[in-house]
Amino acid sequence: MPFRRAAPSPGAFVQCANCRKTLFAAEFQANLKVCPHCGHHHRLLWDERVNLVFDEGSFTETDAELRSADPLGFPDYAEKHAQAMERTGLSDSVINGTASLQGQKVSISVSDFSFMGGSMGSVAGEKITRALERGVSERMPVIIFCASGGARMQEGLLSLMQMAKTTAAVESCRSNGIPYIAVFTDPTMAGVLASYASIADVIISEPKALIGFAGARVSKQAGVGKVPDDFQTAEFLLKSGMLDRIVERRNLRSTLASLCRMLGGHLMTEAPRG
Amino acid sequence: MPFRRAAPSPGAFVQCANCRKTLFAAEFQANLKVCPHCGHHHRLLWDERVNLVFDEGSFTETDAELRSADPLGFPDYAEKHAQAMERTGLSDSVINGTASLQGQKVSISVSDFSFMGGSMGSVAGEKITRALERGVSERMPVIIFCASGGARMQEGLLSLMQMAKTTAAVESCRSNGIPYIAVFTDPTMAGVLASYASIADVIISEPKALIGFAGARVSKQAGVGKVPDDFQTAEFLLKSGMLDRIVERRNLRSTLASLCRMLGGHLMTEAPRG
Amino acid sequence: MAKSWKEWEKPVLELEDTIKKMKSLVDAEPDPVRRKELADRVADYERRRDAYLQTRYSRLGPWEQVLIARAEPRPYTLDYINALFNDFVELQGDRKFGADHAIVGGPALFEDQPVMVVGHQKGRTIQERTQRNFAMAKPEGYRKAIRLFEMAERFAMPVITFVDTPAADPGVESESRGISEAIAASMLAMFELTVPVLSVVIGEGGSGGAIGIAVANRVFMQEHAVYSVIPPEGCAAILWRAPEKGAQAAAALQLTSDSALRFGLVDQILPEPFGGAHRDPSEAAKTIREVLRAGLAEFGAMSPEARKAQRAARFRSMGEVLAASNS
Amino acid sequence: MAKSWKEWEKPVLELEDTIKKMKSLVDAEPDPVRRKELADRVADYERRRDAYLQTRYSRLGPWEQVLIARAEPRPYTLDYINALFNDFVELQGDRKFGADHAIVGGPALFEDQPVMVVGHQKGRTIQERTQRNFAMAKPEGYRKAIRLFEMAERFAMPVITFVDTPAADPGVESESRGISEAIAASMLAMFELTVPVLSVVIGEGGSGGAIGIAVANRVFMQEHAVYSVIPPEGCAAILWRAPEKGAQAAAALQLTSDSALRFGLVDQILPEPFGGAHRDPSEAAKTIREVLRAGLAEFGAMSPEARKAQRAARFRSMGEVLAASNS
Ligand SMILES: [Zn+2]
Ligand SMILES: [Zn+2]
Repeated sequence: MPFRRAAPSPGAFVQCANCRKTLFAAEFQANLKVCPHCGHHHRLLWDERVNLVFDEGSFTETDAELRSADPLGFPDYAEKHAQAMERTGLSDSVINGTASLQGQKVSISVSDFSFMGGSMGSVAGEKITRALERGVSERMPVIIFCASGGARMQEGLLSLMQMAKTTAAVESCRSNGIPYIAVFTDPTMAGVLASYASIADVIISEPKALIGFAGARVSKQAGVGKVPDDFQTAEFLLKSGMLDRIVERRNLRSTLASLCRMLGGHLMTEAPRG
Repeated sequence: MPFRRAAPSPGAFVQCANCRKTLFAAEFQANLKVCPHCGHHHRLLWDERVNLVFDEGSFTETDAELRSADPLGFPDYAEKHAQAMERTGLSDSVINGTASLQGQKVSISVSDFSFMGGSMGSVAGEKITRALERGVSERMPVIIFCASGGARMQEGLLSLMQMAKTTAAVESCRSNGIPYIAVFTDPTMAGVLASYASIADVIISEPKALIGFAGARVSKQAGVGKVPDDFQTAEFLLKSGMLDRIVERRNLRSTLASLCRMLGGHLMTEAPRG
Repeated sequence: MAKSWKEWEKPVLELEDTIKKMKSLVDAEPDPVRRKELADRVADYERRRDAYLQTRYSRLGPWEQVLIARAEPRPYTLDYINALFNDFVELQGDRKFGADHAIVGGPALFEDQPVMVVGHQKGRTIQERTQRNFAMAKPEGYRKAIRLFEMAERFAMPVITFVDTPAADPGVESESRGISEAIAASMLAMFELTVPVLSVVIGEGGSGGAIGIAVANRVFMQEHAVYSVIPPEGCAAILWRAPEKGAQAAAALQLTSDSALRFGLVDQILPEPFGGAHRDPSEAAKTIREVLRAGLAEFGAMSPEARKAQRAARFRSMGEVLAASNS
Repeated sequence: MAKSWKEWEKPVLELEDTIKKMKSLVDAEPDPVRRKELADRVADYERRRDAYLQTRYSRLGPWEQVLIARAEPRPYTLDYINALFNDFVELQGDRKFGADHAIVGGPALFEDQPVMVVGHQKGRTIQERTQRNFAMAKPEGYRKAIRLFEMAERFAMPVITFVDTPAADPGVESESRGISEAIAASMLAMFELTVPVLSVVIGEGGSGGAIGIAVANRVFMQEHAVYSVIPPEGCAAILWRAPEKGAQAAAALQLTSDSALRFGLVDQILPEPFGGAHRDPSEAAKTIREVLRAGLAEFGAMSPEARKAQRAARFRSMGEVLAASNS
């Protein structure tokens, strides 16, 4: 699996998705895909995320052998899935691994929105579950980076059950003293938000990330009150008490490292197990 | 201690505090002090409450020896307290005991508003605590009838600490599987509401009871939004999710009996202790 | 594509009308021979009606299953609570924000055993539907459920849930009070329980709103209930930008009870009286009674730790994945 | 009756002004003899200032204690967090309704040991005071605290709370979202903890709003803090229908640190630098650091069960009752 992508060619340009200003691609990349003009945090690919946060060269992929099964024979699913694999070089929307964070070993799971909208089917659910379980079995903190439109409807009720399955794994972390930190990135929605994402010990979000249960259109139709301007943004969720903090990309590494060190402090001092 | 009060003299009248209609005292008494015209539930004295709910003759008073100490030498407190004792025949605002409810033994505590507004000082706090502890030690459900203006300021910080002390006793019930049911009657306020009252397993209220944290005037000054018409009534609290149900006086006995039977079911079948 | 369950029940309703009229003729007929003749014809009509219902309901398509699962005369949670339990005391508060009538719950006696019952509740009148928000629960509904689950744990009461919701409430207010967190926290609370937990999907098992209270040791599903990750109309809107293609989506989603059983996501299908549970609610309740009794006996005999572990393992096994040979 | 702590600090402020001016004269003076003379006079003024402060602050009346406990320059929770802890990461959500800035909290390192810190937070600017609602927490503030207490328990982190609030928020919205339940539930959550819990009353220990986060194994109280069942003005309003008689009420309520210690309701008075904690915040912090260190060592050495039992027993013993000889 290609881990470091090629650097952008010198002189290439990109456009900010928010303020529409033109940026040097190399500068944009060097600024962690945060627009220097408006501060907009553009989506990261999974390996960009890993490079951003974890100690250099410390990432080791796990659970890479899992593949989707198309259990329902859902119309066009096999085809769409194959295309996504082809286009992204990934086998599904979630990448698992272990890494170190300022020297502390952690179990991680990273969703990549570019793979079928980061949707959670059986493979994603299994990987999230294993990342949490690995935290329990190897006594280390778990960090999950969320980026998902929700459950993968092409796997029907099996996808819905991933909500319960991943929640069971969170329960295992909680009853075993394993810290679990969720990082919401743009977007974190629906079945993912309504399961493992929202019950992390600590929830951090990138600025302006779209976060919600239902599509904004559905919510607005269903509601009777007025819709706040910042509805379903990270800033809205912070005010609503659903997040612990909004952290800019450049501070993410240090915040996560502090949290893992403190919440996982008891893991360092405990007697070694089995 | 006089348990059954004298019946009202034939032909005596009372006036409904709500609709102001004139009622035969005997009829009013027979109707459990509920106005037959407007349904207003007038305040009950502690023994009227006990007679209303528990099996006839089953009540045995406990903890009757506790007396207030005036630890601060607070201006006029000793005098006021003596007057209240004289007027009510009670030693303080809370009466403890055991009783049976459709045959099931329960630990009970009844506040009487007529004694210094049912306020909670050291004696009331101690009695509430003992009623809850008796539930734990004798493995029986606890029912507390609340009627209080709040903490008794004449005992200063000692009164505030009764909030924590009674909460500790509730914690003991919770961790020992003892059901604890609170019945809010008019009024249930401030330091009592913000401690043992609000953390009962089940909370029932009489209709229209005044229930709140702060005096209504304070709340209205502090708030920015509009004040609902039914603010700080039982009906308001039911809508706000703070109560489980509003039960009319005539149904209180059967509701409490059902709840004790079901929530205390495991106490019947468990092996006898110590 | 049918728009309502009434479409295929129309012949039945007509037949029943005829039967009713003929029965009054039978009663009025003085001549015994003629009466016998008429009674035979009534019996014949009844056989025809039953045959029609049996055939028709045995070959309902997925979309028709959706329609019948949503049908108003179908028994709702409170109907089953009344039929199956005694002494139900509804407890309303979430102790945080509000009283949500889309989910009802409280202690009750099941054959003299105290249990905690929780379920989505639809309404039949327009007023009740509004009051219950069409069984679309808000955060306070799930938080009430959590409170009741935790109370059940303290008092060693088995938990029984009835699932019947189109979805959790998606409104702006529910978002701002954390509908997602409430659903997730409810599932979490159910995984924490050491008491037996049994769930019955009795109507619409609508996505997150349903699974939020369906984390059980054993999940039963009535024959004509549906259980789906997304409403078929929503699925069609996303896939084909055509919400009216709900029937196609219903087929693709495999949301019927036999599919759920085939994938091992529910444990047992509860056969309904022919013509659906609404034709004979007490018979439908009887079937539920039997599986609840068996389930309570089975899990009641387990240790608390084993019950919790079985529940986690049940959901842990769900999902269909392949393993690449070289990775 | 003084209206502000500034009234008795006025002579000090004047003296300090003089001292400052004279110091600049000393620096500018070329003649060593004359400089010595001036420097001696400066030292003399400083002695006089210190003597005044020491005398004045050692005989503050109850009402003056109330005023100084409420004084704006007094160090607040975040000042002590900054002085005593490293790596504090504020966690904001109650996961139910909102973010309340009247209570702050999160994990931090105390001398390399991870702890969970929670405290009321006042504001100094008008803007910050409004944002923090004058440290009057709403239900969501106490529910955030509960979340942090429970997190501390999961990760075996001692809990340290700083108490500094006039009262819990009494507004209509707080009532409708259950401010009473939130306070009671927060106390309950603290009684459930098996980790060490230490509390420091650093300013106003205002009734239910204060005790809501002050259920600790050991409660420390700064010398000039106050702790009361009701604000003195409120007490005066009820007793004498004269809120302006706050000074009388303050005396009657015995809300000072020495009274609290005498009744056994706090465990230790933390002496403040003379002239109050605001004259030397780092010295005040040092005193707190020492008792926290000792408290963590003492309770860290206990078993989890013993810690929980000690906390319950500590509050169980509170209250003064007599027993009638014949009842
Ligand atoms: Zn930009
Ligand atoms: Zn009346």
